[in-house]
Amino acid sequence: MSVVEKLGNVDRRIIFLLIALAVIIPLVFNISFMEHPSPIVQTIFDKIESLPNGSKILLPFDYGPSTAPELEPMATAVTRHCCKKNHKMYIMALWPTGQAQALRVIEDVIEEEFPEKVYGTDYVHLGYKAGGYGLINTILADLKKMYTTDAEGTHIDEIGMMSDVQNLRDFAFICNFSAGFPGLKEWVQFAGDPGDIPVAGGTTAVSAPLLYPYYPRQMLGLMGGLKGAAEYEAALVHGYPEYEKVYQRAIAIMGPQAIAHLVIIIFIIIGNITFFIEKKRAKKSD
Amino acid sequence: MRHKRCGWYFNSRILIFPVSILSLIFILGYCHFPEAQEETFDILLRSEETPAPPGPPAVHDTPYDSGESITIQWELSSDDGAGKNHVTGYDILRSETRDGEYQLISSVTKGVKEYVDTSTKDKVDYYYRVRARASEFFADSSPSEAVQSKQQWYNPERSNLLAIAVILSFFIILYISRAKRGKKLFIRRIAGLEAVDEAVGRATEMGKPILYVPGIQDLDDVQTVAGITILGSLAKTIAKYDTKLDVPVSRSMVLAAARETVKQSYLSAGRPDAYSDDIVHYVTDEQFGYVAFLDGTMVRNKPAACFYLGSFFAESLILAETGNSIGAIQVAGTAQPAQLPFFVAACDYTLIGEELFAASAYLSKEPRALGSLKGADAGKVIALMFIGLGVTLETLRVLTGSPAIAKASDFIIRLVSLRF
Amino acid sequence: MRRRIPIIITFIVGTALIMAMFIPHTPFSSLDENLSVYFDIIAVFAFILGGGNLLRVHLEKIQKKKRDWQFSIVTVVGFLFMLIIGFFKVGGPPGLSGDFLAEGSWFRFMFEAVFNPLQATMFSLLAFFVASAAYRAFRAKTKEATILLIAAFIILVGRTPIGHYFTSWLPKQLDFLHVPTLASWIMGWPNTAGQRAIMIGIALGVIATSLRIILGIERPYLGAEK
Amino acid sequence: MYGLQVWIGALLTLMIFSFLYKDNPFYKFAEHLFVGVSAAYWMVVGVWGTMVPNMLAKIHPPLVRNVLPALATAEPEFHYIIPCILGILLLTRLITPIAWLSRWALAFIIGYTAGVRFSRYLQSDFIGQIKSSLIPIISVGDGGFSIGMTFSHIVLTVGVVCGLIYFFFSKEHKGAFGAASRVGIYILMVTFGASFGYTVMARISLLIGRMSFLGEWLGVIAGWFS
Repeated sequence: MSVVEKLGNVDRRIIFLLIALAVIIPLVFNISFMEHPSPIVQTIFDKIESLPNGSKILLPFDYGPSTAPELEPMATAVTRHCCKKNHKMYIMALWPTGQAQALRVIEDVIEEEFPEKVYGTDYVHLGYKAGGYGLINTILADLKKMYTTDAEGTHIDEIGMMSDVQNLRDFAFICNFSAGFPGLKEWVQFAGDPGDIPVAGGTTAVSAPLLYPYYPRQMLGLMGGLKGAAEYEAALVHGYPEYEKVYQRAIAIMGPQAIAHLVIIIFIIIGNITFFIEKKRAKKSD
Repeated sequence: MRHKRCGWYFNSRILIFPVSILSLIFILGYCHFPEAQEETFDILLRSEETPAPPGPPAVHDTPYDSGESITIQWELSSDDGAGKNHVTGYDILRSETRDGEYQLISSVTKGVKEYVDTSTKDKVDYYYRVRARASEFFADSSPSEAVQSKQQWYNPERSNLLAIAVILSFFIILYISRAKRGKKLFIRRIAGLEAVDEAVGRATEMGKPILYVPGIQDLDDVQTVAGITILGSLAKTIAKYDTKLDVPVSRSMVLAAARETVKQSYLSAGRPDAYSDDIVHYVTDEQFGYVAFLDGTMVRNKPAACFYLGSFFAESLILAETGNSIGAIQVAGTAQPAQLPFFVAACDYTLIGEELFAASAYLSKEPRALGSLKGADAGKVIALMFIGLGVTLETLRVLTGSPAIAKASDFIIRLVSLRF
Repeated sequence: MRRRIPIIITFIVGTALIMAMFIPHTPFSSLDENLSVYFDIIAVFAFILGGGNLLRVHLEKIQKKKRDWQFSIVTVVGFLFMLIIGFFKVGGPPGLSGDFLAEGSWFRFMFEAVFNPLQATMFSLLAFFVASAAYRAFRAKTKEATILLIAAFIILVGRTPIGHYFTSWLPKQLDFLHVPTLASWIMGWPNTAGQRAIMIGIALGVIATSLRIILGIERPYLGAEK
Repeated sequence: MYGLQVWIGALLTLMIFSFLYKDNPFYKFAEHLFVGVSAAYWMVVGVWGTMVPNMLAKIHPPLVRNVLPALATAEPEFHYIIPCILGILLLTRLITPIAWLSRWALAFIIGYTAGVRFSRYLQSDFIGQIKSSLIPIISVGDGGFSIGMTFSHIVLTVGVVCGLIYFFFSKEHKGAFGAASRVGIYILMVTFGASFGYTVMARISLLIGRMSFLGEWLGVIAGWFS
């Protein structure tokens, strides 16, 4: 068998081994690359950057622990950015598991990195409410009807930053992190479209292709999977150089992913070259 | 050829009727929108800081709902945004008698002139007052008229949906009944299905089993139902060939339905002796547990043909790649758009989206089922007409800026909106 | 009688649910919600069929000493053990009051130690299969395969850091050929067009199938015979 | 306890990965264990998560006072007896003389499926996707006529139309119609290629997760030796 034929019909196990190595080696040696935000991610960064300080931003956390590896880095980066810009953050969840995920980000980012932020003035955690897209529909007209207390049971009227929030239209921007239904699609359909509120967000890479139809008319921007998160982190580092030294989780994990990706690309190229050579040979021998 | 074309035009012409009926319905239902508000100025004696009271609230049963909801609308206090401009918000007060004691139900901030009270009981009279607040000072409006909440029997906001549902159903049923009367229908070739016989034949020749996976969802997914229906047709062929069929399922209800189907197929193929309850068996509801089992079965039993027809998620590619490694002919079909790329890339034949639903009709060769396919095609004509008309009007709107065209275009868009 | 009643049941339930779309009045308003709960409850009853079948298949394998019968013991023991500790909430808060997945219960331990890693690992096999499928399928064998290959290749390259360097030298006027931009464009436009056509087609397929079921033309629960 | 959990998890992870080389007894063990444990897991979830709160607690609340005290004082909702009856009907399959009764339950379920899916797909996919397609072909942005956007809009519109034409079943794909259907299949191929390419990376992150877990486990072992 010639080299070409061998390459054309390479044993799957060799591919498996190379993929495993492509993941393990960069993990062990901490290899990572600098990302460059694509326009669809950059628009989200620019939106948060261009809003006047102290704007109201709604951050719904619609994911659970299984998709947290993909979505938490984006939530972290966006929350960080909002803190830097002194925006008022309103955190909520349409998923029962989202509340705990939101708490993690509040503890790790807001409380840890920005201890000067005051609960009730700079950020509020409204917690989980059942109802899915029906809830979005309701709070588009009247938020306080559904949210009479925050996640900890404090009455909404006792929270300073809630006094001038009547419904979703009072928010300057909605940035959602979602792993499925209800999620970004529903935020676009039931809040963004009818309420004319800028909506953007992040999703898992698998559901991102199904959301592209909404960009850019109905959805301001989209972070798809870890790649989207890494791009946002890159935008943040670019805008706030003090983050250059800080560990950026998505960028770090993107290292092994990028290498595995490259391996696959190389495989596809080899596969096609051998395919063409074989085809030519077959023609000659005819 | 010419003849066919005539048929085509004829079909499109049929569409004009329902479309004009549709338009008529909408024009008739065009103006059913709520009452204008009366302006009243109730100026009471008040201290310096007491705000002007809001106008008496206009109340009505919230329309098109399942009851237990009343909408309250009021004119803002003249000190809200103007005048002294010190109104901070409004309280909504409710009572069951006009002069009785009013209870606070909710508060809203300044500038708001509407509240939907969803804590009412149906068929009970309610009276509302709205109170303007300015720090500790306040002023109440006069009470509203009596109002009751009730349930409605029809939601006109969905008239468009009803019309579209009726038209679609009309065409599907029309073609079903035509087919029933013996009118011959042309149905195009579906490549994946032509492969079915080939796959069954090959398995028979090689003396190897056939693996059939009806997806990982339960019976509440139409794709699963379609998968089981196709299994029914397939099982008939398999029974005739006397090939071994293996159907592991991941839901108990699918187990019940698939067994019933396969049993009937073997009966109608005249091979009840070849049927055994072991053909269909339950594995586990867990997605990846099921996949682990299927992978193991594939490499151990080496089926000659694998069918994956139903609803699939991430496991699609694991199955297809394992099937490929054992050299099986693979036919897949799903209506999960996110999984189609993997099946297309890794299987021999893939039924793309709608083709999965067409497959059961196609394989059964039942005239009525085939008729429904033509009915679905009429649905595509309707979709294309809307798109054609809408895109043309939108383009003309951009080009001309004419308000008449804008109005027409908005109307078309409203026709396909969820809230008409 | 035995055949007609099921068809009538299907017809009534299906029609009522379609009507519920337009009728806000009770009982239609909550029909969809209630029936989905009904479905879940019936599914739990069905577990008796499924679980019984699983046990029967494996016990028979053990009894007849079929191929790999030893492993069937693992299935049966695992199944019964998990079932018992789950039903009786072994090791959790006293009595039956706690959550079945409560911290400290045996069920929770099995979930964390066995169920979770097995599930995650099976899922992660995709990384390998996605690579081998790409290697095999992305070859320019036919016109269709070539288009698939090109689209996939642009997106793949666009999603790696090299995508950026590859074409970053392009002048501003040719920015639309920049790989990440091109990738975004493919995702945003042709991809959307395809997704939309597929979705409209699927919707019509579901509508037609649903009608066939409601009208009794397609009745998988009765078998395929006419 | 956590150490034991990591050990079991790690060993099971390796057993599943061994399948990539070839089928072997370790994989068979993990597979059979997974099937047994996960089948029981979902049954327990069904009973404690659905049967008890949604059926027993609804029909006769005092029944659950030891399990879910919060629900024990609610008003009974008797209509939940319906799924209970249907569930029992489904189980008649096990009793041959009246096994045909189980078809009534299946008929109910399938009727529910048809009705619900008809409405959902009509609203969200059929109408929803048509509405999103109603865009002007010519795009005028802030800076006047935009060639780029106009091109994109044309691609989208033509793509949706041709994609839909591909799905026509009752008309032969010949002539102009056939050409449009060819364009349709090309658009679908772009969609599939793009989605495949886009997902590759996400699948790899799952593997990274498993590898990090194995790394953690190796850390535990290394801890013993140092």
